[in-house]
Amino acid sequence: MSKIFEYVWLIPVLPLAGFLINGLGRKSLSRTLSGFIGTAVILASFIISLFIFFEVKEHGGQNVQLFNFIDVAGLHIDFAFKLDALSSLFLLIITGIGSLIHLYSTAYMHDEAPKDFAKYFSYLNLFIFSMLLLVMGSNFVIMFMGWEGVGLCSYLLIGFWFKNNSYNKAANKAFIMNRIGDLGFLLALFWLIAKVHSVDFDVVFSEAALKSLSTTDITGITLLLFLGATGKSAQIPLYTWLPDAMAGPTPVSALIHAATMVTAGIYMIARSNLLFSLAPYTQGVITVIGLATALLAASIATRQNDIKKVLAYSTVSQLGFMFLALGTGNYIAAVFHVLTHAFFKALMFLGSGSVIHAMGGEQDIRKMGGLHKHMKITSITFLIGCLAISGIPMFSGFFSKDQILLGVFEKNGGMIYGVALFAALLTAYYMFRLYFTTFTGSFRGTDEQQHHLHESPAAMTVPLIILAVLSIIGGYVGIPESLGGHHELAAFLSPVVKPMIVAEPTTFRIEYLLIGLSTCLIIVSVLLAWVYFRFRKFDQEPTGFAKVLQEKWYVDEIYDAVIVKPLGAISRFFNNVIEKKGIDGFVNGIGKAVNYGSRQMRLLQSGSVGSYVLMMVLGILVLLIVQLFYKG
Amino acid sequence: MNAIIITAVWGIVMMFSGVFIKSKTMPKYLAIAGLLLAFVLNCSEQVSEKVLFEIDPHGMFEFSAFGYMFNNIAFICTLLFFLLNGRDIEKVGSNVSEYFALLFFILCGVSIATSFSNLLMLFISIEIMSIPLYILTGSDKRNLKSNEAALKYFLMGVFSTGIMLMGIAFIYGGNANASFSISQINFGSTGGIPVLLAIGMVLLFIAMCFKVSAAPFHFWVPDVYDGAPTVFTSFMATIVKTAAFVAFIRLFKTSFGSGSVQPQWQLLVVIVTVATLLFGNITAVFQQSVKRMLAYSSIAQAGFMLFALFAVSEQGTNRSSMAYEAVLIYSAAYCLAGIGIFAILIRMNDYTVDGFNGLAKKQPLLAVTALIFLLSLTGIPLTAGFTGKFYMLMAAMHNGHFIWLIILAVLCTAVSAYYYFRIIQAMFFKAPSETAIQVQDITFSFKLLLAITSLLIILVGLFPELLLQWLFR
Amino acid sequence: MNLSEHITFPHLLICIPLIAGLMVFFAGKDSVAKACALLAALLTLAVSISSLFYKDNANLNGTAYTYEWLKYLGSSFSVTLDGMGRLLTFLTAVAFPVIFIATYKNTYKSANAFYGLMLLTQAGLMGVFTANDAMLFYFFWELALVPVYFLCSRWGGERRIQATFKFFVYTFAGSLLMLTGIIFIYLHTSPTTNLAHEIVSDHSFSWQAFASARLEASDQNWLFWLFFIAFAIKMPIFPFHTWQPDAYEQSPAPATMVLSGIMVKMGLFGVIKWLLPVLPLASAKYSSIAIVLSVTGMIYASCIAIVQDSLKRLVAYSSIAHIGLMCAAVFSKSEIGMQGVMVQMFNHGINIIGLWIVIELIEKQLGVKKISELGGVAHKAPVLTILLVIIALANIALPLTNAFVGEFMMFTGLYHFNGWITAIAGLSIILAAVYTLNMIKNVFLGEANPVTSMIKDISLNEKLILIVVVLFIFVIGVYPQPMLDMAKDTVKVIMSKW
Amino acid sequence: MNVTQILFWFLSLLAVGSAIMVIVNRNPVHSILWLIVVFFAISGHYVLLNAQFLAVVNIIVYAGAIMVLFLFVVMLMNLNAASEPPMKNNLMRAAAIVSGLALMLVIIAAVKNSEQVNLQQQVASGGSAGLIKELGRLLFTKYVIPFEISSVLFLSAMIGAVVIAKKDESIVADA
Amino acid sequence: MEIKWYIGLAVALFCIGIVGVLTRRNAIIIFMCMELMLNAVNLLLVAFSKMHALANAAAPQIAGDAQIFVFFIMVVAAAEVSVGLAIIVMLYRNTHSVDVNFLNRLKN
Repeated sequence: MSKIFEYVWLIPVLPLAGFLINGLGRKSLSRTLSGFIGTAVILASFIISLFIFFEVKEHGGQNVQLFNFIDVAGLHIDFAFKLDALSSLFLLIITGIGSLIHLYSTAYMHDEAPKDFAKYFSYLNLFIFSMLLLVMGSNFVIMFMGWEGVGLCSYLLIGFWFKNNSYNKAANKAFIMNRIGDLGFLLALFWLIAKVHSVDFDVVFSEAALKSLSTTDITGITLLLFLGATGKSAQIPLYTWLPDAMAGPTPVSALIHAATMVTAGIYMIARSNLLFSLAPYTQGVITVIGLATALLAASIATRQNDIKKVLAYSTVSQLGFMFLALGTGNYIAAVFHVLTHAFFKALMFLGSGSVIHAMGGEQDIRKMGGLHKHMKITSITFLIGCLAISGIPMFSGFFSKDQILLGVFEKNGGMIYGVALFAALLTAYYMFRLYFTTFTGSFRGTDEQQHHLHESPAAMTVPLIILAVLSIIGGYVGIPESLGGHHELAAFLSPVVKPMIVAEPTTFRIEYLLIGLSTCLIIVSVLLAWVYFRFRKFDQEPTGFAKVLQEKWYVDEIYDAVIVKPLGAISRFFNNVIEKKGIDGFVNGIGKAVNYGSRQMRLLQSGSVGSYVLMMVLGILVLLIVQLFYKG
Repeated sequence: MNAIIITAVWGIVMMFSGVFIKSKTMPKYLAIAGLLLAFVLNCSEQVSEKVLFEIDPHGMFEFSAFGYMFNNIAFICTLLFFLLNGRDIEKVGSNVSEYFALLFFILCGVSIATSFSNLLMLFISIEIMSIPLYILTGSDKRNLKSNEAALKYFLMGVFSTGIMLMGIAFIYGGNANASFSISQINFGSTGGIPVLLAIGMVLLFIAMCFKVSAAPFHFWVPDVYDGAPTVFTSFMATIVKTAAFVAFIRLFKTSFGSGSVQPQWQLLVVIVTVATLLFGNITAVFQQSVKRMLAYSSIAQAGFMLFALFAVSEQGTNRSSMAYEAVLIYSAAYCLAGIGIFAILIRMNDYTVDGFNGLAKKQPLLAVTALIFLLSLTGIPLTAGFTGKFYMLMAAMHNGHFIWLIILAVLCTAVSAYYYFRIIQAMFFKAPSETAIQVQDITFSFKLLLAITSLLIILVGLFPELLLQWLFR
Repeated sequence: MNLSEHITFPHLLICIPLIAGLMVFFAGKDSVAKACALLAALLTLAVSISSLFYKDNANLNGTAYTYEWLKYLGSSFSVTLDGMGRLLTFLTAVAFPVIFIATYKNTYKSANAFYGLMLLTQAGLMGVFTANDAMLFYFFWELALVPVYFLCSRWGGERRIQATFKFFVYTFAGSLLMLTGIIFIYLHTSPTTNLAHEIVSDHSFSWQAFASARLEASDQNWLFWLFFIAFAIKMPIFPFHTWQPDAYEQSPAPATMVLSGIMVKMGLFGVIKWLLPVLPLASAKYSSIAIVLSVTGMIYASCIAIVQDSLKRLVAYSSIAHIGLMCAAVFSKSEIGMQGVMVQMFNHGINIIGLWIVIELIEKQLGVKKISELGGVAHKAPVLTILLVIIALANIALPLTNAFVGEFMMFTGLYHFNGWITAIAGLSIILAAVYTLNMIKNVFLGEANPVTSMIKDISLNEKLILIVVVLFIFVIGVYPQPMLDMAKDTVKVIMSKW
Repeated sequence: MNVTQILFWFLSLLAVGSAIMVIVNRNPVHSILWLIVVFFAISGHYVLLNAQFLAVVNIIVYAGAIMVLFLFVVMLMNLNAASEPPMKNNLMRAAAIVSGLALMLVIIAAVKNSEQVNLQQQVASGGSAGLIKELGRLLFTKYVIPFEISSVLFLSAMIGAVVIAKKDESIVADA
Repeated sequence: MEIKWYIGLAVALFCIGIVGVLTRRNAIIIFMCMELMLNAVNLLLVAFSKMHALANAAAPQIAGDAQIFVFFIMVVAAAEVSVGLAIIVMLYRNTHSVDVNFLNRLKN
């Protein structure tokens, strides 16, 4: 065992320490100090993670046992970490992007009071801690701890500005939606424990491989796990919380709601790829859900006017692509897309943060325009992000998305591929719609805003630049063989993640054809956006289908009518009718009945001797008859 | 035998003391002395089996540990009663020594009731207990309620005597042994009950039900208890009633057959028990006057005591010793608590529940002792009342027959909490009314005695076997 | 005679509060009463903690004691500290000092009576959790009830008399039913023998005798309901729960804490120790009904909690939901579930007491009970808010808090019984999040209104207490194993009898 | 039909008839007189049954002493048909008669139905048990204790009469 | 004469007494009806004693028990009468009525 693994516990503990220091000392710490502590602990974790990464790369993974969490008859759960290719890669993404965003935040959140500033960093650190727990856990329970922990931090950070009640509502919505998914996750765990008496990844997967789980079990478990993933990774039907989650500070959106937390579902499924590969039915479901989510979110994104909402729907859509990849069994492509998406989406969120910062909090792109003149670094890095996400060749997104589409084509054929491609085209269209409306043309905001426009400070631009670079080169770890690469990522992940198995691999020729086709179409979409939105004035409300899109297909309203309202009605019915009138009424009714009986019975006590004697005689009669004539 | 003689003689002594002693307080002390004497002699007879006068009872009596124990309980409770309520007896009217004489005669009747073994003695003991009570009930001559109660009690009492005698006559007629001895009743060999015996026993049963105030023969109870001077209600509702019960169970055990005959009475017992439990408990709920409520509650308590009969009527294993134990403990518990709560009630100015409002603030000790008495009547653990109920249920329950009856009984106990706790609520949780004096004549010795009574209740509640030890000797 | 043989941990746990309680009654000054009560509670806590470390299983000296009490009946004053007993006496011992300190600033009229009754309640609870004799168990069962009744009725809210009386009669009726059952079982036990193997009495009240009573299946069937209803009322389980919200709402804060934190555990304790091993056949037969009732109650109570506008009622209903899960897990007949119940009994006690402390603080300061009249408390009282959020989240079983451990294991146990039931029960996880978060949102977050802007943040002693609570939450949440080990022996015994 | 039987029927009819007259007569004095007739008839039965002592005692104690006492009280209160309270209302009266008859029918039916009772058991005259000598011996041997104890009864009755009947200083009306 | 006739006669007298108790409102008459009931009992006892005496021809003095019983019933009845009439007189002095229907201060 390499020495470095002995220190692995430091990776989560450092952010935890940061959380505690910032949280407990929030009243006494200055902004600089808390910002420094918050960032430094993550950076330290990142450095250790780097060592781990290279260690894993050289010598393979390792399990690190800390202590017994639960040890009772029939169930043994270790508090242990699993460090292998997959988790070490995620460690890097989390701590790496995490440190950048921490750095960015020191500037972005500078207007907050020192107390709130420290609170912000403590939450952020707590989030990193939870996320690390999620990816490092060596069994489903530890993973679940992180899983719920990130949900909690997401809740706390969305509601960071808790004076605003709509933010609080968004926070609640996020948490509750996540909890619905979590229930699925939990049920899967119970099912697992009932069947294999363990939640340890190694045990579960080997048991599954040994066929000690029936097909029903595996399908059920994987479907439930996938339900958990839809919650955390914002898939149909549980995606609606993510756009609302944009209520939180922008760096939070970048870190949690784009780069890391929302990819937890993909991580979990990739981690359990052995299990999911055994459940073709579940894979079919995942494919459909992923594709539908990608398409739906993309369609909504084309008509959103809030800069962060567009990015949010784009995230949902991209997550859909990842699930599409998972559904086709192309786990490596999914993880690859997680990696590249983390770079460019974080970049774009941070860029949008920079824009919002400059606009003094304004988020409506209809009030922007021509910002390129004022904030060149932001604009250029944002453009790089857009190019990457659209899948323009040579940018990172191109490689990952292309592999996903190829996998779809190989597994599900042309039709599905066509739909997926259409979603990809929509991506390019709305991203450039966003870019053109924001950065080109003329400014549409107020004069005061215009006067205030400025490039952001270095603490914000440096992360942008780093991320922009990563967005460009990030794809080169996974150049497919058709393009002359070796797909380093696939090789690295191979001990953990099975590569996609296809009966008849497509030839390179068809691959080239597909790449060419998609690239051409994407460029056409970009041009379309350019034509439409370069000088667009937003002076009329959309109608018809556009309206439906702008109103997000009315999904929120439907949920409200189908779930929230009935739940309230049922609750009130329980409370007012069953509880008060029914059960309590019954209980009190007994009391009332006794009282009533008392009032009636005492009338027998009429005060007259005659009636008393008559009662006695009747009593004598009854008892005599019973004794003498009743033969029971 | 000692108990019977001493109480009778002391009754006469008390009677004459009225002639020679003019002091109004003196008879009380004399009575206490007599009671102590009776207690000591009864104990010594129980321990050494020595009697003052060697008399051949000719089969009229049969003394048993059970009877002695009950006498002891009755004497101790009466002692407490005299100590607590002596002054109140003096207040009832001008014939103080006569009241004490009558009380002693009643005790004589009680002593006979615990040891009779002949229907004639049963009849005489019941009458000796009843006739003085008619008088005591009417002793508050200026009070029309007292007059009314006395007449009602008298008329109904004589009526029930008629029923009882008719029953005895039929039993005699149906008894091939031609005897009045309770242990020599010949049921023949058919396994059934001869009709004449059956008629007689039902009638006798009903008359005894009347005396222990079992429904539907209880109607005299609320009116009489309500109308009688409270101090005598206390005596009548506790000691006399339990004594009648002891007589009842003695009779039921010995002369209502044995073996397979006994269970044939079970249905009768069940009907009466159910009626009594329901009637007593439910009617008590609505009462506003505490005195009347206690009257109804005494019916309810009788319902619980009827389980002893039920236990006796169970076939198979020997339930009767258990039933006797249960009756003893229940009687002790009920008498102590009853005397205690009545003693407090007597000193209240207002007999309604509202009269108790805020007593805890003004007289904490009184309220706490009242609390213990009421808890005991309800049957909360740590008090004798619980132990009594516990033994009673234990005696009654053996093989799950009529389990619904027992469940009904415990549910009725829950109902009883309703009316007993109304007083507790008034005492502890309601504000006292500003007007006038709530209680009167609260002396230190009164409080001390109340405390002793409550301690006795708790002692019996914790260590009931101290009482029973005599039986197991 | 060796004195140490007669002074054992259970003795001390019962006697210290008992004697102190009786003494406090006669304390002249309120402050003296308060201080004495606190001192006694701390002393009990010390004894309880040392009992946790006293694990000499081979030799039961120090943890078990038997004194012949009712010889002819075969009942003895028999007390033991088994695993579950340790756990619950520890909970009781922790809870009382916590309650006393948290409410130390409150002044109660005739404080001597108040604190005396509190300590008597503690003694009763300790007795229930250590009794090894059915008669004794019933004794303490009622003894714990009566002082609480007085506490609630005397010092409670404006509708206190009716509300607590309903509670009293309800519980009393239940326990009388249980008494009937106890007597019946007693009459079917084997004879008690003394050390020389002579028969002392025909039957016995000891737990061992009860657990090996010769009961027909048909008798067990109706006996089960007698016991179950008694315990279900105490817990409370749907539909026997309607006394609870009223009682919690109307009781004074310390009594509410005792009621919800510890007394409801009496019901669970009763089921585990006095129902399952004694009536195994019927328990197996009716477990599904019990579970369905419990799960129905979980969903039902959670739904009602969503629409409550009173903080106290909200917590009351949430408690019904949580207890429902525990009850369901108890009946699921799985060792994991049972283990989960063991820790969860402790955790739920700690968590809900913490919640009540916060609610009491808010209500005491603002005099407002309705959620709709609150809001924005976090501005003026951030520490309070943070602590509450932690406790509330622990209450909805967030991982790394104590309740997660318990609930996870309980659900696992329940899953062994039936997957679909588990899924339905699981809905309560979501509903719990809904009402808890709504409560946090409406009370603590948002803009402050004129009422809530008056609030002050918590003072040192309250902070201290809540931090203790939070420490319990995290320590058990992260490292529950010692807690699990503690009750292992009881679980083994119970599962083997069932 | 021999003489005994004729006497039996005569006395029985006399007793029942007079008893009915007791309860239907509105004048209390007449009721008392009819009751005395019943007692005489019963004494006649006692003679038929060879219970001579009881027959005499019945006349002396009941018909003589007790009934005179009643008569005395009625006279004292000056009760007559005019001051007599009316019978209870019809419903109550009907209920009373029905239940009384029902009770009689139940007992008689029960007795009649059973084969265990030898209803033909003869009750003839003869024997000396009812003579005062036999009873006296019994009373002072076997029944000496009840005899003594019944003195307690009389004492209490005496005290009772004193306590209750002694006129008090003042009489308050309805309290 | 057969015993059944005596039973019939006694029961009839007894029930007439009961009917009287139930129908009359004058306390004295009610009391008298009760005396009638007691007399019915006495008659029945004597008849039974005779029956037993004849059944046990060997020991005819067995009949004495019941006759002594009757004697005691008379004794007790006498005592009751003195007390009962005293109570009635007391009530009459207070209310100037012997009507039991006026006795309804105590009820419910």
